[in-house]
Amino acid sequence: MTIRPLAAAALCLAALTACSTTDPDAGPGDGDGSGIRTGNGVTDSEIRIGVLTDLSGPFKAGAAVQVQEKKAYWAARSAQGGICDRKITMDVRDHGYNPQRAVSLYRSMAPDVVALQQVLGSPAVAAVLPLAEKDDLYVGGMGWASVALEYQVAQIPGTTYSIESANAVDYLVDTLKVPAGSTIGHVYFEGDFGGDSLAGAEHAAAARGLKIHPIKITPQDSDMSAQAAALERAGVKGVILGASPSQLSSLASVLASNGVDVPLIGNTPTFSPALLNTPAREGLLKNFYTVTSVAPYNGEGAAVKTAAEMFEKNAPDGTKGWEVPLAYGQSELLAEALEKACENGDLTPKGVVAAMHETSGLDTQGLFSGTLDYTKPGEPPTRKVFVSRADPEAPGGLKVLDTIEGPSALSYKFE
Amino acid sequence: MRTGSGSAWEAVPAPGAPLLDVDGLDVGYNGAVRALRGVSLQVARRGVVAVLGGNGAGKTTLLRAISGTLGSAGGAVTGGTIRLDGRDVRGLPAAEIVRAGIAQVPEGRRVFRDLTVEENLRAGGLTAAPRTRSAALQGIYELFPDLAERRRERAGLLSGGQQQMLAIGRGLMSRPRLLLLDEPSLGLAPQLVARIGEIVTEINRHGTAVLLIEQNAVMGLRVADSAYVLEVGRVAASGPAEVLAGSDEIRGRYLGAGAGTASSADPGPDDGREPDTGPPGPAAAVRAEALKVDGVTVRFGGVTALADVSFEIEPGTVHALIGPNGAGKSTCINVLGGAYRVAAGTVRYGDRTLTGLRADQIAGLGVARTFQNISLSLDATVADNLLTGRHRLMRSGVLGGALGLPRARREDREHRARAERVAELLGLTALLGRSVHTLSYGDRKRVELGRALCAEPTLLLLDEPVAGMNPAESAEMAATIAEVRRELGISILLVEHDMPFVMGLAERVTVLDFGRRIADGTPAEVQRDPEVLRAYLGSEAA
Amino acid sequence: MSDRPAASLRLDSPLRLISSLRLDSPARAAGAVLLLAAVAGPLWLTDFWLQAGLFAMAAAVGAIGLTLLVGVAGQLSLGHAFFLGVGAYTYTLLAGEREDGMSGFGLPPVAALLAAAAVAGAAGAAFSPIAGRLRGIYLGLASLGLVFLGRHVWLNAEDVTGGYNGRTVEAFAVPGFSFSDEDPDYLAVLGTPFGELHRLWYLFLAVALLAAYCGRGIKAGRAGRAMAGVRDGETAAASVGIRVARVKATAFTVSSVYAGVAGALTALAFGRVAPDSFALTVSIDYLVMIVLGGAGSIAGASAGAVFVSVLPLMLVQYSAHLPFLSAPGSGGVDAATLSRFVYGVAIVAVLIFLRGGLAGALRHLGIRTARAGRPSRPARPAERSTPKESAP
Amino acid sequence: MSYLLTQLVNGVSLGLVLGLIAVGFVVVFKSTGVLNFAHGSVLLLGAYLVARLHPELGFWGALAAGVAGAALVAALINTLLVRRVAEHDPGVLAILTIGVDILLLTELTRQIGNDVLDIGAPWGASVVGAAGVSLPASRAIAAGTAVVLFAALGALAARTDWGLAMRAAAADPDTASLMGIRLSRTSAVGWGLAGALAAVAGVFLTSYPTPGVEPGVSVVAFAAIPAWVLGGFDSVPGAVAGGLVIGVAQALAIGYESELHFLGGGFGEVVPYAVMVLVLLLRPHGLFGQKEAIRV
Repeated sequence: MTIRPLAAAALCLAALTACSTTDPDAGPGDGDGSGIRTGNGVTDSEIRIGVLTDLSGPFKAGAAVQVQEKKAYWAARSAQGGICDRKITMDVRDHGYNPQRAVSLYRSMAPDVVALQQVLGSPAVAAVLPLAEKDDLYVGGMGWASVALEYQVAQIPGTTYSIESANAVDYLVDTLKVPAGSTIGHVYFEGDFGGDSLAGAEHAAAARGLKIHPIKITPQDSDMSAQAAALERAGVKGVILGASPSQLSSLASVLASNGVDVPLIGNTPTFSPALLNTPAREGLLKNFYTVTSVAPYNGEGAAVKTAAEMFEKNAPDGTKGWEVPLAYGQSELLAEALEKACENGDLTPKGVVAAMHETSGLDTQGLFSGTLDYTKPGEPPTRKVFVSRADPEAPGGLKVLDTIEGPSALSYKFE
Repeated sequence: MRTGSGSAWEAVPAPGAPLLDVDGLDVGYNGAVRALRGVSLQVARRGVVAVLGGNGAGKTTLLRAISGTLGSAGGAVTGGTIRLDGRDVRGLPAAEIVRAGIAQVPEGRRVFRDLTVEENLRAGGLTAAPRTRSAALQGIYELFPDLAERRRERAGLLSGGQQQMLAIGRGLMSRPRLLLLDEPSLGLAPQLVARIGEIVTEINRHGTAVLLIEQNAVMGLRVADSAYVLEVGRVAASGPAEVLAGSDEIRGRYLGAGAGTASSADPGPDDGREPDTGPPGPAAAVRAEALKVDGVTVRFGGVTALADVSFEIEPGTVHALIGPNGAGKSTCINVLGGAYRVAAGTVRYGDRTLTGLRADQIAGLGVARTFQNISLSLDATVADNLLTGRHRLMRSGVLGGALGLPRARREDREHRARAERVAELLGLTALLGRSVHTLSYGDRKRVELGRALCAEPTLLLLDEPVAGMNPAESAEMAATIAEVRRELGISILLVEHDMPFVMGLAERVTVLDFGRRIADGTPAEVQRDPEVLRAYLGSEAA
Repeated sequence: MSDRPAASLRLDSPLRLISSLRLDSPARAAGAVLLLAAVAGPLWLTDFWLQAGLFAMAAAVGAIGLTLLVGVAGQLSLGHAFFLGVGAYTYTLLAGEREDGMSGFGLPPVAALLAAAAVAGAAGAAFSPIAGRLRGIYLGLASLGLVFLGRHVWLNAEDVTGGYNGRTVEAFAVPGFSFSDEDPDYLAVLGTPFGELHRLWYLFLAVALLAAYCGRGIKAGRAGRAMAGVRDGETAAASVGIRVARVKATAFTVSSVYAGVAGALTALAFGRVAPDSFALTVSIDYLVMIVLGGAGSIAGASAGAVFVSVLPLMLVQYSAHLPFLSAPGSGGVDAATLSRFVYGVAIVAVLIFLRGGLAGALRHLGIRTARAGRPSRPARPAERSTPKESAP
Repeated sequence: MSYLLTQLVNGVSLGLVLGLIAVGFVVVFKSTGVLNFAHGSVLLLGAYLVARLHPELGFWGALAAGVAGAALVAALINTLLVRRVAEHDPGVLAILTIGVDILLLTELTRQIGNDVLDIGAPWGASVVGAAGVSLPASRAIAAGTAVVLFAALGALAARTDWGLAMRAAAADPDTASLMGIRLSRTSAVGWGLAGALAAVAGVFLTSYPTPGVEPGVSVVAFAAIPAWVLGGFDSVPGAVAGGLVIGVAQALAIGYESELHFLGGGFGEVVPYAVMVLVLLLRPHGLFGQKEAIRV
């Protein structure tokens, strides 16, 4: 039995002598013939980007649409000569809304990609962003929660939920004429989507002299009867919903059935065109609005039309929703950053992040509201949102009414 | 299975053939224990057959095998045939056997307590054709007017006797050709036992054959035409009821009288040891203290299981507690061990009061016990089971074991050595590394005794230590117990049915019947006591 | 070697072999090889496998704890996730700094890890009076309530837990050495740079080996025999002086200590704590781990933990190489779906076809519920399995 | 006042639907001693069949097919799997049903895909109202259906041979088999009945005001577990009462969340479990359960 400890000791000794604490690679990275520095995920002919998404969990429907559109975008882009003379390939992994799996998959992807075009699902985002920050790896398409602003590597596609909700309050007061002193309801998911949405609404309500009646729910709650009754009792003059289509469907139909005729404004992820085929249709057509920083499928801009054409060509039977312009827009944002990184001669992950932060005054041809400015850390690139209404005629079920940037949206402070 | 064109024809029984023909039946439990070995038995058409035997003899197993309910108890028929009217019914599911014409009235009545009397009866008649049911029901009510009166009441509210009537009536509802009765007189007062006997005769008069299992030999033999005596899974004797009733053997078996003629009292010359059943030798100083049971009463719900029972165990003696089934013996041992609470009375051991203490606290005072139905860790080894017995004598905790601290290791070694000495005393040394579920029944009984001894008790409570053992095993166990007592100087309380075993071993005997103490004294005194004779053999015997 | 029926499941795992130093020499050799492979793991495994290995080792620690409770002591618990969560949040709170409106004590991580074990153990001990009163399925369902109540607290105590999205976890460190990418900022062994994952690997390996060693010791020692005694018959256990209520409390406490450590390790491997990591499905996953491996077996629990944590990752990672899989989102059987199928089939198949092994180890769970009339494996012709009644 | 009444009525109707599910747990538990974790996915299966088949068969035809399909699958789970497990230990059986649940739910999730399927119920989104209280018609019908089903169940159990056999088998399976009652049949009937009730509950749980059939519906069955526990595991009336307690408590907790804010946001979700733990502490065998007889 004495052999074992001896062997162990020898092994330890061997391991210790094999240790080194000085980094031989601490110098600058590799360059190629053209003078462009490259790192993970970039070869002479290929730029590899990652998508870490949820294709088997609760968000698989919208996620699949986005993956299809992105694939089409990058295929087209590569066919046109690519970026920096390189083709772009996309590595898609499915974490199934399991954050631990997302972390493991991140570990397997991170060494092989120059950027993560998308990380979907807020628990996965919360888990992956700190790792990406440490690795200086670009992350896009992580939803619109304000928490993303804390990370240098994150490029938020539009404004935040809090700004959306603040604009929603402004819209209720200025356009829909909800009088000061009224109460408005706010039904929201636990977590940073709902929490961020509530924060913006509370700020705006205080600024505009309204009271908020908050109701927290979980994604499993699909029967909003009790919540609707509570809103009715509170005498709300409007409702903001930071949830998903299931809850919108139930809430809109119950409110309509009970004769509660007040506007219902949802954050971006709240609406799905399929809802117009459910019993909620009447209520939605009458009272539903949505505030989004990405254009709906039926948006006016030239790029939105391109996005829609591309989608219909590649997926004729696909669900036409706001995910299509979003996926296209995110691809445009990343392409912009990659192009700039190429110009800067630094196509390493770190270089892409730096290039992304040089983007300002970007006009996305109607994909996102307003011009985008990513130069100010901790601030969203815009505070403008689209306001749309449910419309059975419009492809995607939404028709843009207006683009607004309300006073309380402008005065909202990020901490 | 058709073996040839003639088999179907052969299946038609000859007119004089028995209704039930059991031939060479072997039954095992859980693949290990053999409960019946080559049992053959016939019930004639319209016959009444009694099967007699002690606990563990295999009587209920025999009924389970016939009625197809062995499976739920973990048993299986491993050999032999069971034919009803020439048709092989072995291996059929219970529900099909009922449809073939055999109904069983289970031991302990097992009425559906939450169903009404009439619902119980209807449940019994579910297999009968709907149009015959009301006639059958009427017939039952005529046979048992008590039940007719209480037909809307929940069965759980009936008295024990009425429940037995209900169980029999329920069995008759399917209009069986053969009725299996499992200890119908169990726990019933003598006049009720007599009534049950009349009912069996009455049922038989209507054309139903009856197979009756009884410990109450007198009752069994009175109503039966013929009888079989089972002993450790074998038929030990059989013949016409009158012949058996007249034999000394039956008397000897049940009261320990004339032990010389009773086969089970033969100590088996092959075991090489003279069973020493005499008074304790000078080997060990007596370490035990006196146990005083004083006016103990135990109630379950409304039923009084023990009523004002008192007795004393002198330090260092073997004391036996006997009585028919349902007399309250096990209840009593469970009170002493702390498993049951008393409604009144006290139990004192030395100067400590046991009543009110938890079982583990009682164990801590040096009282150890075994169980009627063996309760061991089946997956663990014999050595580990024995070591479990030393729990109270060991000190190391979770941390010591987890980290393998030297003190815990040393303690483990020391106590393992002690457990090995106990194993040696009981002849278990070769089995120490085996897991218990591979052991035979007799070995398991010895392991359980070993576990109790490992706790180093000064008072040992043994709940039927030889139930189900054959005479040789039984004698060996007697020798072991005597040796234990002599070597360790402890008191032993025995609960047993095997009369010769008790009479040869105990210095003093307490007899219970219906929860009351009916006799207390030396074996010789008790054997002559008319109350005891009546309790065991019924009123006529005294 | 015992002569148990061959049907019993024997899943040999590194830990089993390593911890069974008294096995015969081929097994010892195999164990040594596995141990060496594990020790050398960071030299040849990619980040993905290191990460998966960390989750698996953390799960193994928790599964060993649960198998002591469920398999050895026979107490069904659906609340393991709760105790994992207690450990994870305790570590995070104590080791974390006060920042961003979050509470934190900034304690040394070693102290925080020990405190995580202690606090989780205390939570287990606090629950044990309830456990002492309930048995079988009642106990399982009461502990299921614990998971939901815990989740509610974690969602709402936002300044401690970070609410729904949780909070980041302070890296583990001992004085002078951090199990992260810093301090030393660069470390290489045999030319392989050792970052956070590599360093944590050794921490986790050490803790998992210690957990297995202690688990074996507990199971084989006086405490383990008492637990098994309680599982196999409370009355018989009490009759040899075992305090049944105390043994149950001990089992709950020990299992919770394991869960606390496992929770803290999971948090370290994950880099975050969030309520979703301690949901009911996690409790169920842990039960599945110990059932697949064979309840009551330390090695089985470890093997089950590896299977349950690595299988889905592996299928997702290598789905592209499996020709029968369709792309995610296309409606066919994708990798995530396949891993659920494999998982479900594994559970059903093990329980139905490996009767002697797994079911056998579980058969003394002690769940003798309201169906008291049902006979439970009498070891002998049940001459008197029914309660005796006296004439009134 | 009418607000309170609205919430109470809501709670009662939800509670009755939970009762349908909880009764399924009771029947399975009584007939086979199994804690059936696959109950939720059987419920989803029933609702899924109705949603898929109603365009072709019409709602009532689809309902019949859905109820029959759920009953059949539940009975098959028992016959093909549960009865094959040699060791009739409740813990082993519960884990087996977890495996079955995973398989069934995974396949249903795959089948449902990205859609939310409309259940196609004829009562649609209409609302009934009286005395200032309005209630979705589906909930009113659900409550009525549940009451009728409970009454029918009671009558069947009390008056028919079939009910008698079920009750006898539940009370004492060994003795029941001595009466010629086929346990394989009573247990299959028990599971089938539970599946049928779950399918009915599933239809109501996916009717307006919820959007339709989606995989998450199976989780609702978990909320019925506290109802079952409250009712004491083996009592059908207890399960119904437990469902009502849970339904009303949950509706009130959601309805008065702003007043109950000190309990934390989203307390409505945990109310069933909080009530369950509380009751188990005070009455370890539920509100209606009988104390288990512990015999040596």
